[in-house]
Amino acid sequence: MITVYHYMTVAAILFAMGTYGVLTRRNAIVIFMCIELMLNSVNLTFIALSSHLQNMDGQVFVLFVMAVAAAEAGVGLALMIAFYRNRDSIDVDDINLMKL
Amino acid sequence: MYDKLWLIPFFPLLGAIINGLLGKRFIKNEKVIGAIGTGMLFLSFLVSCKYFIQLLGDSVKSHQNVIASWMSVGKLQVDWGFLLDPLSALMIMVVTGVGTLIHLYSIGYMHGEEGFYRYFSYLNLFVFSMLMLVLGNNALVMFVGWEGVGLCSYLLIGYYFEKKSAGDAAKKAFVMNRVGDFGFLLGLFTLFWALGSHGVWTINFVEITENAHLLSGDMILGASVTTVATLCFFLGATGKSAQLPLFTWLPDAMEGPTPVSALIHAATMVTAGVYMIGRMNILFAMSPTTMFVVALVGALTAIFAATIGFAQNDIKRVLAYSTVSQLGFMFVAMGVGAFTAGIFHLMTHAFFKACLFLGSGSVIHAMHHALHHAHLDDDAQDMRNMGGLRKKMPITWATFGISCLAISGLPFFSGFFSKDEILWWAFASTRGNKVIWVIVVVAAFMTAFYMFRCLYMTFYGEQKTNPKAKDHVHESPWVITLPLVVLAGLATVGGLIGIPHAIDIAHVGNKLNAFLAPVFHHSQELYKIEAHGSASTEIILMVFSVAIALAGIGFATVMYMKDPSLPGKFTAKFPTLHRVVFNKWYVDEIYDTLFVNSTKKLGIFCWKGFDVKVVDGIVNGIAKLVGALSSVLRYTQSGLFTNYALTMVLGTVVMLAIFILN
Amino acid sequence: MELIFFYLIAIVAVASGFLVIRCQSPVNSALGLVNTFFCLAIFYVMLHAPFMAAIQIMVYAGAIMVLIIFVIMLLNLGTEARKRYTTGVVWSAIASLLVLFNVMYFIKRGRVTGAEGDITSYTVESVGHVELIGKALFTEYLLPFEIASILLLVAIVGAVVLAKKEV
Amino acid sequence: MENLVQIALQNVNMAAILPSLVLTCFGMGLLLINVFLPRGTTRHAVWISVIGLVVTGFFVYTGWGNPQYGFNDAVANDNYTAFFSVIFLFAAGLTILMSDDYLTREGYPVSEYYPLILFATAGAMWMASGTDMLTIFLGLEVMSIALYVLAGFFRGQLRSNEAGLKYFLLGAFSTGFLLYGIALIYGVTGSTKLTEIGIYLNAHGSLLENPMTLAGLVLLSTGFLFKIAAAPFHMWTPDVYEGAPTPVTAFMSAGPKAAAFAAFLRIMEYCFFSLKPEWTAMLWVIAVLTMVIGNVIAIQQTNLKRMLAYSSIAHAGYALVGLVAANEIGYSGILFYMLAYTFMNIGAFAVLVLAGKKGEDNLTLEGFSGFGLKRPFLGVAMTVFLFSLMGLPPTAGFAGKFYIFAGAVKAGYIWLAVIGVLNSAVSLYYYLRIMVYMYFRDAEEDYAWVSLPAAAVISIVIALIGVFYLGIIPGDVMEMAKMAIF
Repeated sequence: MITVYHYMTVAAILFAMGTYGVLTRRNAIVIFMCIELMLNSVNLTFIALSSHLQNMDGQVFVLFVMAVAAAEAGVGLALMIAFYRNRDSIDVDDINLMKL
Repeated sequence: MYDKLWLIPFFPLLGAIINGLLGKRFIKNEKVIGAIGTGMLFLSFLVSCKYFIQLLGDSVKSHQNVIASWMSVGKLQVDWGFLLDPLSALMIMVVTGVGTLIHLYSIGYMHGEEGFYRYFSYLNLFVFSMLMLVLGNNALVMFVGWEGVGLCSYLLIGYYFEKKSAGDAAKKAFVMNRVGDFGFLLGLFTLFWALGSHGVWTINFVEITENAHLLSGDMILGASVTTVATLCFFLGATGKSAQLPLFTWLPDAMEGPTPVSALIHAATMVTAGVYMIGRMNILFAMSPTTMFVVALVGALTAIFAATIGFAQNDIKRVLAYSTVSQLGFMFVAMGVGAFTAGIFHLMTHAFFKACLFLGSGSVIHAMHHALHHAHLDDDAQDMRNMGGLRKKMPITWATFGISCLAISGLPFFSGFFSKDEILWWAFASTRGNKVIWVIVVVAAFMTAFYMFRCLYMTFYGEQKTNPKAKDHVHESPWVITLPLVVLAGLATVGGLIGIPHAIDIAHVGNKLNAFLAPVFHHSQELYKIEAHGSASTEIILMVFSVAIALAGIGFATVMYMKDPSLPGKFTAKFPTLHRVVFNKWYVDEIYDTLFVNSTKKLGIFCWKGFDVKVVDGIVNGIAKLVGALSSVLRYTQSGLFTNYALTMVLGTVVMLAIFILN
Repeated sequence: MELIFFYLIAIVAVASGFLVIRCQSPVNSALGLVNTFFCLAIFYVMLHAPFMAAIQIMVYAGAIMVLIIFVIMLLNLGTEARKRYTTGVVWSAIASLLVLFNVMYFIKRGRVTGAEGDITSYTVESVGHVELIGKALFTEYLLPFEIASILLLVAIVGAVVLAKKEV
Repeated sequence: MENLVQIALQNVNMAAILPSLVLTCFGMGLLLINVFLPRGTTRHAVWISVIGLVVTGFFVYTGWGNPQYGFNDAVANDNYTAFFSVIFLFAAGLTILMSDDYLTREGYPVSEYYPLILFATAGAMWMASGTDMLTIFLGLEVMSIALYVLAGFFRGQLRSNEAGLKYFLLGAFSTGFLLYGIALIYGVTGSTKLTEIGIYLNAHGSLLENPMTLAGLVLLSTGFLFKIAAAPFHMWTPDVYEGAPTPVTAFMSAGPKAAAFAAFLRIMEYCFFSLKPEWTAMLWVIAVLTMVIGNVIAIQQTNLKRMLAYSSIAHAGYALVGLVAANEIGYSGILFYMLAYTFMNIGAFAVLVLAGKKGEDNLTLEGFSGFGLKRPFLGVAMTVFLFSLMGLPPTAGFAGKFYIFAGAVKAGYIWLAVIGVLNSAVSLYYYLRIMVYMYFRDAEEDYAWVSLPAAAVISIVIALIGVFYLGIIPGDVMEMAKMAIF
């Protein structure tokens, strides 16, 4: 029998993997993809819980998370392109003009 | 009635605003600017006089005038309110009176300076803040004034901002004052919380006085609440009033214009700490421990600053250390429970020290003028460049001399009465202590000595000014000498309002004591603070202290008047003394080697070693420590995304982990 | 049977997630991510949320991933220089493991309780998932729905402002 | 079908969203009008947006004392919302007024800037008014996305690019945590509505021991503490504040910070009031850490924008003290403090905007040598704002700190108050350094007499009035703040 905890465990693993990716990768786009992975693990949690609790709130929430993800993708990629134009790189280690 | 009290601080504020906003572009004329600044303060003085007289004839001695509500927190109600009682009435008289004279003096002294309008604007703002401090009916209004005077002092010390030393001095003064302010706030917190735990949420002085008895027996951190709170307040006072260990800013503050030194760093602002203790006397009276600390710190400061005064050649620095020392006397008075005597000395000190500073300013002004005329860049403040100015500047000399007599405590000058009352209380009070009395007596001796040294070096002997400039030294104009004369007059007769009972032959009574009784008697009676001793003892002590003062003057005369080319007039006046000086060369040398040099060395050691190294070291050390921490911590800010994200994750993980472990 | 199927999908999902975080080429990462999305869509179907599964495919795999891949192509990104195994990476690994342990701990010890609603799998099948979602969106969640439109408007304006060459 | 429409309409209560509705309408209208406005200047857009803000302010005013709820309890237009809305409106208004000349000077007279600020403000208002996690989350995202764009608005400047990108990546990352927190809370309570969560948690006492509740709380806090810029989630702040266009920095330091406080405070009070001992203990540590880190690192800074960024971290710490106090004075103190902070901080940034030259390389301590004497108006204004930031009476900063620390003392957190006071003593050091440079150093260059742009001067004057009004007569506003909290 698959319980909600199974899904939540998978989601937790994916969330931790996304975190790991954010912390270790250098390419801003890949980092953004890792963030998407984290958001998706949250979506899975929401839908699993929604199904378990038998109400719609979680699923509707996921719908909005998707909208937000889309909006973030649009703006984020635009920012990356702008940065790339000036710096010729999208390596996050090159975002180093301001520090200390 | 008393509903126009707000006019007193209002006028100086108005003056500050007018001069500050319009001075540069629209008024421009120095005379008008000076007239506005002085006039506003004079108006304020007139209002003060009116209320002072009204209060004298009133049977109720405490009046509050609330203008508007400021803040309310729960049951705590804080108002923009004023409190007029004998203590604050006396203070406003001193502040506005001496303030007006110094404003008048400034017109002459600051003539032709760049930023004349700025100076008057700041000075008026200072008086406004000082009046807020004095008149405030609760601790927060007092704190507004407390901060305001600090700010104005900061701005005025740094008035000659082109000089780096001026900027540094200003910064030092501000930072040291803030250390003190931290103590003040901490004390306020403690008091607020302690009274609050009895259900009395208040910071109004009248209510604090009424409810102080609730605190007896309360403990915090193993000490009684009153002790902790008053010690914190006292820390605040040490910062503002330049007591050990936070006194080093005051001598540096002499970088400001001389009238500023006279008004802020002698007559008014630095006495705020004394006033504050007077305001909260009931709390201090409740804690013998704090009282003892206050007296001890005061006594140590008095003697310590006096020794340093020996080794200084800058005329303003001598006066600055003298101020620190005299403030020590006031704190001794507060510490032994002689609240009236402390306030009395505050007042007389305001007269004679303002006069001394203004006199020195007059000398510096003349010297500066002469040196400038001769295109020399000798130090206009170095006493070694002066000497023999008595004939050139007779009025300045006379007033300076009178003030020296007053500060030394010669009979029937104002300083005599106030200092003597302090000594008597230190000796005989229930909170007094013979050791403190001894220290203070020695300090009094030294005071007489170095003040007369200063007087002699400046006005007597041969003029050591560069010959080129010698003849250009002239007496200052009337706007400068008039305040000197008035202040010298006050320094002479000002003491008569507080004639001690023992020598009150004419039975005029101690007017000041009676006047201030409504403020202080309650706590003195409640906590059994009194000076007890026979009149004969008092008279013996009085004679002794006069002898001490004379001895100090004598020593100074012996050492600094030995020059053979002394004007014949002086020789004729003190023939014996002169003969002693003239004939006893060896005595002089012995003194020089044994006493003067060693004391000088001690003085220099204290100044260089303790003042500069230890005190500054501690202050700078803390600053450096924080600075070092800062430069380490800033490297966490590596600019790298990865590190930032990692910190966030770790922060979250730690928070989660703490919840797991719980 | 269902459990085995679940494990199978879960393993594929985690494996493709691993591809996302380990592949040197961004395109491979992107493909791994798409694969994860598909696995999640399958989960959604198993959780009686077919509409969400469809949206997952269409919005995530269809729109967002296409955009990402498009940008990767546009910038012509090669393989990423591998981060040296510095202390930073070790710290990161430790940190993410800690996150995992923490969250797993909380999930294992915690209980999903919550007020249960009345939307059972039976309701979903009889009424239809799309209708349920639609009703919820236009009754209970009307305001968030409108805010979402502003959100997308802001994103559009922002993207235009940032990416346009000339004003 | 008609039945459905009726159900939908039942939930609609326009009064509950009136201010934000008006504001978004102005934003969208401005976007359309922009097409017809002349290019190369943004003056018209400034005045249209200011009118929009004033009109919105009017609707906020009419909503005071008349709480409206609607949209199936997704939103509440109560006094709390109104108070925070005023803060956001002031933040946006002052920012917009100072932006016009700045954008032209820096070579980006792009009118889309203003609708973005209006939308960010509307997002902040949804955060403050949201009573459903979903509304708050979407408000947060509207605000954040607008801010990502605004931070990277100077797309030809590398610093601005970096600021935008860094803010975006870290912001999106923190969003992940926030969402996970919301998901876990949803799992525990079965709802995303704040009141229902609170009632459920309160009714089921055993849930307080449920680790999932605590995990949700922590993850949720991470998301908001990031926006508040509390340590250790503060690290983006200095970099982003330094790189972003100065008016945007001014806006970010006041409006969004206040919005995050608004949402965080409401969530904590509505949902987790039964967990108060836990989260106050957690926030105690964070408040201290935030104050210390902000103030201590600021000491070493020479770039003024960066210094003010660290100072804004420290001020977030002071405001958190009010949250730890968790009593009436503490909460209303936060509201008051945020308003005061808006005036004093945006005022200080407005002075920087006017003092800067193209490229803003002169916004350093050295560059400020003699500034106070050569540009008297700006010098005096800066002095007042710095005094307020230091917390000297009679300015707004003092009254704000007074309330916050009084709240802490009343709640028994004497040590926290002491640490706070000690920290403001440390903060003097770096604020004072600015003044020392302004007044006690000689100017390295001649300042030519320049006429100041009227709009920016208006914004400084408003900020000055605010600082003094809140400092001298804080009573009225404090009363309103008390009426505003729950």
